[in-house]
Amino acid sequence: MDNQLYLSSSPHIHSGETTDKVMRLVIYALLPATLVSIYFFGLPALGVLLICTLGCVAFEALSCNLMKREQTIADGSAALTGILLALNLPPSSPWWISLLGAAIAILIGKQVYGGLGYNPFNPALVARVVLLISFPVQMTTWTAPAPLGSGVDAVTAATPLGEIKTAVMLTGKLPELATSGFGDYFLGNMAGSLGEVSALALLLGGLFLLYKKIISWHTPLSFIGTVIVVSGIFWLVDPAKYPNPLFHLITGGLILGAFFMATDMVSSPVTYKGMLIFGFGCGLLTVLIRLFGGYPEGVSFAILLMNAATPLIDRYCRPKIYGQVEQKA
Amino acid sequence: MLTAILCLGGIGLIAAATLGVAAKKFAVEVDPREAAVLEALPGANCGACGEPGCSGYAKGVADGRLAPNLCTPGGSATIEAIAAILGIEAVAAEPRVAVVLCQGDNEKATEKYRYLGMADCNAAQKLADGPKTCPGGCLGLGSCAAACPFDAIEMTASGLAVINRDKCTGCEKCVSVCPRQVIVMAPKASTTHVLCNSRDKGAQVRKYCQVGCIGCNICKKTVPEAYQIESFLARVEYEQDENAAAAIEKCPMKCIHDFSTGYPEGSRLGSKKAASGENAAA
Amino acid sequence: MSLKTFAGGLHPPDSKSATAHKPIEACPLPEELIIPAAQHIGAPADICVAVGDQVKKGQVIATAKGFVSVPIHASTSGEVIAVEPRPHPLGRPLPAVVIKPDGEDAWDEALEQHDPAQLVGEELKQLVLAAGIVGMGGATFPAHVKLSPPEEKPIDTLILNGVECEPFLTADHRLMLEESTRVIDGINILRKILGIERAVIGIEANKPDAIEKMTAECAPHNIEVQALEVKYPQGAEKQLIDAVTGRQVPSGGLPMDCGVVVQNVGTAAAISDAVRLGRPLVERVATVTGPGIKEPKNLKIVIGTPLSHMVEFCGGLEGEPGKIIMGGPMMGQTQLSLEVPAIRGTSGLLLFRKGDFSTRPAGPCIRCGRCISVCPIHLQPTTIATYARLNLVDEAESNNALDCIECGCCTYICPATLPLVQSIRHIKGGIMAKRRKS
Amino acid sequence: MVSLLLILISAVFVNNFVLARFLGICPFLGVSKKVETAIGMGMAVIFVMSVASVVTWFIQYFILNRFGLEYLQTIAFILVIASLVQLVEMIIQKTSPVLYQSLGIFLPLITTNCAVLGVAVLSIQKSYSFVEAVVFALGAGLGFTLAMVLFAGLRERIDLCPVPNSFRGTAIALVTAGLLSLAFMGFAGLVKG
Repeated sequence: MDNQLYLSSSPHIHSGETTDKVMRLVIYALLPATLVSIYFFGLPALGVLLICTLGCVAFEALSCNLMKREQTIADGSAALTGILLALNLPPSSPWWISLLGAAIAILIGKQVYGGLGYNPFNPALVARVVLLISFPVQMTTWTAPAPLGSGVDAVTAATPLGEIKTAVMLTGKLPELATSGFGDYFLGNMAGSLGEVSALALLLGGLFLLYKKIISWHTPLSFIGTVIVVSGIFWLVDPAKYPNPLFHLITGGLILGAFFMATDMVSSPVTYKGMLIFGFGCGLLTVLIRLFGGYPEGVSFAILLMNAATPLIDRYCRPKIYGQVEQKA
Repeated sequence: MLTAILCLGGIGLIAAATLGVAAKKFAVEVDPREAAVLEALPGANCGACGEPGCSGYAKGVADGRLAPNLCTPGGSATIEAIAAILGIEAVAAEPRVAVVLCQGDNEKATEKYRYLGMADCNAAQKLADGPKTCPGGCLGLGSCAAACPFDAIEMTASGLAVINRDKCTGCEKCVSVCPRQVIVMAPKASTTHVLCNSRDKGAQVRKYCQVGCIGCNICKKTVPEAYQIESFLARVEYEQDENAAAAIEKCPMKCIHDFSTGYPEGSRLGSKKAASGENAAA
Repeated sequence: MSLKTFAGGLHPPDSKSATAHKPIEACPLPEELIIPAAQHIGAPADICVAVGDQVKKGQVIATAKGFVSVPIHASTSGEVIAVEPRPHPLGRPLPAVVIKPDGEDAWDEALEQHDPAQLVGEELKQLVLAAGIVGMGGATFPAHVKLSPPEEKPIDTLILNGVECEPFLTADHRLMLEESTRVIDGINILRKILGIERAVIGIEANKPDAIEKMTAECAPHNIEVQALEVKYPQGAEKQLIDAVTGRQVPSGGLPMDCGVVVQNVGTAAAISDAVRLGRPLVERVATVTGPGIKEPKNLKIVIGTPLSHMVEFCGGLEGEPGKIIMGGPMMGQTQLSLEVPAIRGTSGLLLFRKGDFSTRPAGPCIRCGRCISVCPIHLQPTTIATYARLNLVDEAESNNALDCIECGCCTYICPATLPLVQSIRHIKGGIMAKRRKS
Repeated sequence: MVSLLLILISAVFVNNFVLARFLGICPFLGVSKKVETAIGMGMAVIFVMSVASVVTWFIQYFILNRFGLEYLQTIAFILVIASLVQLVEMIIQKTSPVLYQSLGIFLPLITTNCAVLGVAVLSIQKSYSFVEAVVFALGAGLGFTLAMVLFAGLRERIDLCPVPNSFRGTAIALVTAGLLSLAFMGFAGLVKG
């Protein structure tokens, strides 16, 4: 019996909530979106998903080996990064883009900082932005959805956000598509990266995460709310030039970003107040980049920029502690 | 050409005048020796001198408040440099290194309970005085290694701290952080040590450690002047230890070790033979 | 009915059903009683008996040393067979008086009975001190110290802690059900000592029978009963004060700084005995429970009973123990063996088998923020723990590490199973050491 | 008014001196270990930039242009900036010794800081009016401060991370600076010019 007894500091019970469980639930929450993307974009989408996920896991294993640290692929974080990365890539991405993305995400985005929990930026977004800047052609070649079994061949198409950007630049006026076809956008029947398409599937996943209390409502609400308010103001000022808030909401990567990328715990603030500020910043930057920037979509950049501001937000958003009404004795 | 010279000269003159006035107005007195001493220090901010950091020590030395030979990490070179700056003579202190007086790793010593929690010796010590059955043995959780500013402490795979005598500068950080006082400072020239820290009776020690000192007196009988036994624990007398190594073979518990023949078993430093021999002679 | 509470905290499964309905049973006397001199916060008492002495139940065997200290009494009549260091709940052998009971359990005749109506506050307080009364919730802070607020800190409210928010424990719950008269009598004495009228009993809403009974019996005495939301750590002093009065104890201060004195209901019951019967604190109610015990029970034990004896009375061990916890699962202390005695602060004995608790190694913090959202003090536990890991004392101090009440919420919820409380406790030690130095 | 605002936004975000123009990298990497020092450095740079742009603007238009000495621009500007920095250094040393100590060698280095000279030269190149030049300098300084503070916050956090040995110190700082600059690319095209 000696030596079988454990001694530890209190408390002696645990909620059972573990990191790998959190990661697993987020992966489950992404399932609807991945399935929808496979439905609309077929085998290429599946290929991107597989390469990114397996690539991320492989690079994670490799770097743990190289650094002689404990193997961490079992916690599911690498697989999650892989899925998120895939959802941020166009379905037509060549295999080497996906693989390179996986390497950037895991090696530069995460492992050089010491692995899970230490990366200041969202690894999947780091990879996406590096790819977008390095390979603009491959990263902005989109295909129109060709639902499984429809027999339609994949053809090149522009994303709704891309199309209005070009149209506004050329004519100063919004094209037709900014005011109609919202039903299709909502279901995901449009061109875009894997995870940008189906607002419905992403919302389902996001609500699941909220219900499971994996994420809190603060970040998504303030992110999406800010986008609606800011884009709404512009729309009211000039409806002919600026698309309405609903268009902003269901096209592009807003839902994916708000529920799955901005809520990435590691790279976002830890306090509720911080999360609200973070979401606000993300929303504001997203609209500004979408309406005035050089890129049609601003979610990734907005989140990365706010990731950079996270340490400062945390620093200045410490909650007021109990009993700090008077000076210390 | 002339305008060019005049213009530039004019600008320069105005700037110079402003600076001149400012230099008077915002003058701050600095002891140049303080900066020079700071320059000469190794900059590890280890605290071996007793000051919070190198700049504090530099100030103290320049003020004459502190002795110039307190910087152990810097060694004799630094001391000479400081002495030269201050224009005084300073005697280098005898180099000392830290020694972990324990060989009872997880395989050789027993634990009285299984510890769950923070990997820190001081935290573990608060739970029923630490998991090791031996009240003085190394807990092996690495607080000393984490505290060492010079990366001189190695934690072996089986949970024992071993101090690299080449890297150790004698700053005593590890000594102050160890909750079990198992690390002591000893002259670098003394390479033979009794690697045990248990003051329990021999019979008790045998129960929990395969390599603990049982206070059997054999070492003292072999080399009387070099050993001293107090509460069942042998210690080397560092002033007269020339022949201390002669008792190593005689020790029934194999707890006397001569670092000039390498590091204790289990250490990755072990292969580096005579790790301290030549240095100690120098 | 809207329930009062505080901000933060969480609700772990309360696991009280095994003992909540079981009446308090008296645990028979063991072969020998081990009564340590250190049973309270503050200086340990001075042992004043020697081997061979015959002692009576209630006789002083160790005298108080200093203001924050209380005397220790023999818990039964018998012979002192040893005065030596014995295993102590703190984890190391500490001085203790070992008594071999003579079986008669005879009270010391010198003990006097009093009528509280005849005495003034100061006299009552002396009786409390003489009886060695300490906080029975587990903190064991000497009661007379709390009852001696300096004049510049007027007290207006007495709060009785009947919350018992620790999972598994039901001792206070049973006490309120079975000994409500003693509790109320104790409250009346406490009010007299403090010279105040307002007294509130806070009870968590998961004890509806206790709330009902106390409400009915307190009404004639003008004592309020406040039902509180079921949330841990509702019974922590600061959180209880916040919930009941809406006041906050200033950081670094004491409850008396906001005009409140908090006492456990068990303490109130003990004070009643101390005054009316003159009987010192020699027994208490403790819950013996957990999956590692055959028949979980609420026991009335005499101070100094070895844990093994209590386990035996409860039908013995169920399987092999993996953790022996004195107190509740959130704040209790693990024990080296069952040979240690129950002391005045022992509110429960909890036995876990291997597998009943997590041995998962700590992973890296994923900054999920859960620890921050549950912290009842609104600290950032993970930040402080990071500083603790790197031994950055100043940073930890400026993050208010010293305000941590070590309730364990953060560690309970942490998905990375980081030992947050232990880290914070560790760095608190570092901060105190630094303050002593300067 | 709008054009002034655009100049400001452009200088702060789109054409951030550090993260988009890659000027002033030396103090950016050197004095960004702590947020407090980063703020201090940022303030010093804002001050130096604003004053320098005022002075250089006058020198350019009232002295160099008038006497046809445009070719002396660089040397004249450096002379002015160098003395300004000396002045700032003296003031900081007197008023805030702590900040002076943590800024260390980087304070005199503002002297040769390409960012300050860059502001002066660029506002002449773009033929900004006096007000525009001041706003531009202010924006550049704010942008520098913003980049410094963001970066310092990140570095403070990274200091607590178990970065692999080979990446400790400057290596990880450079990786992070790269990623930060990447994020700032998102502002590209936000304001033309």
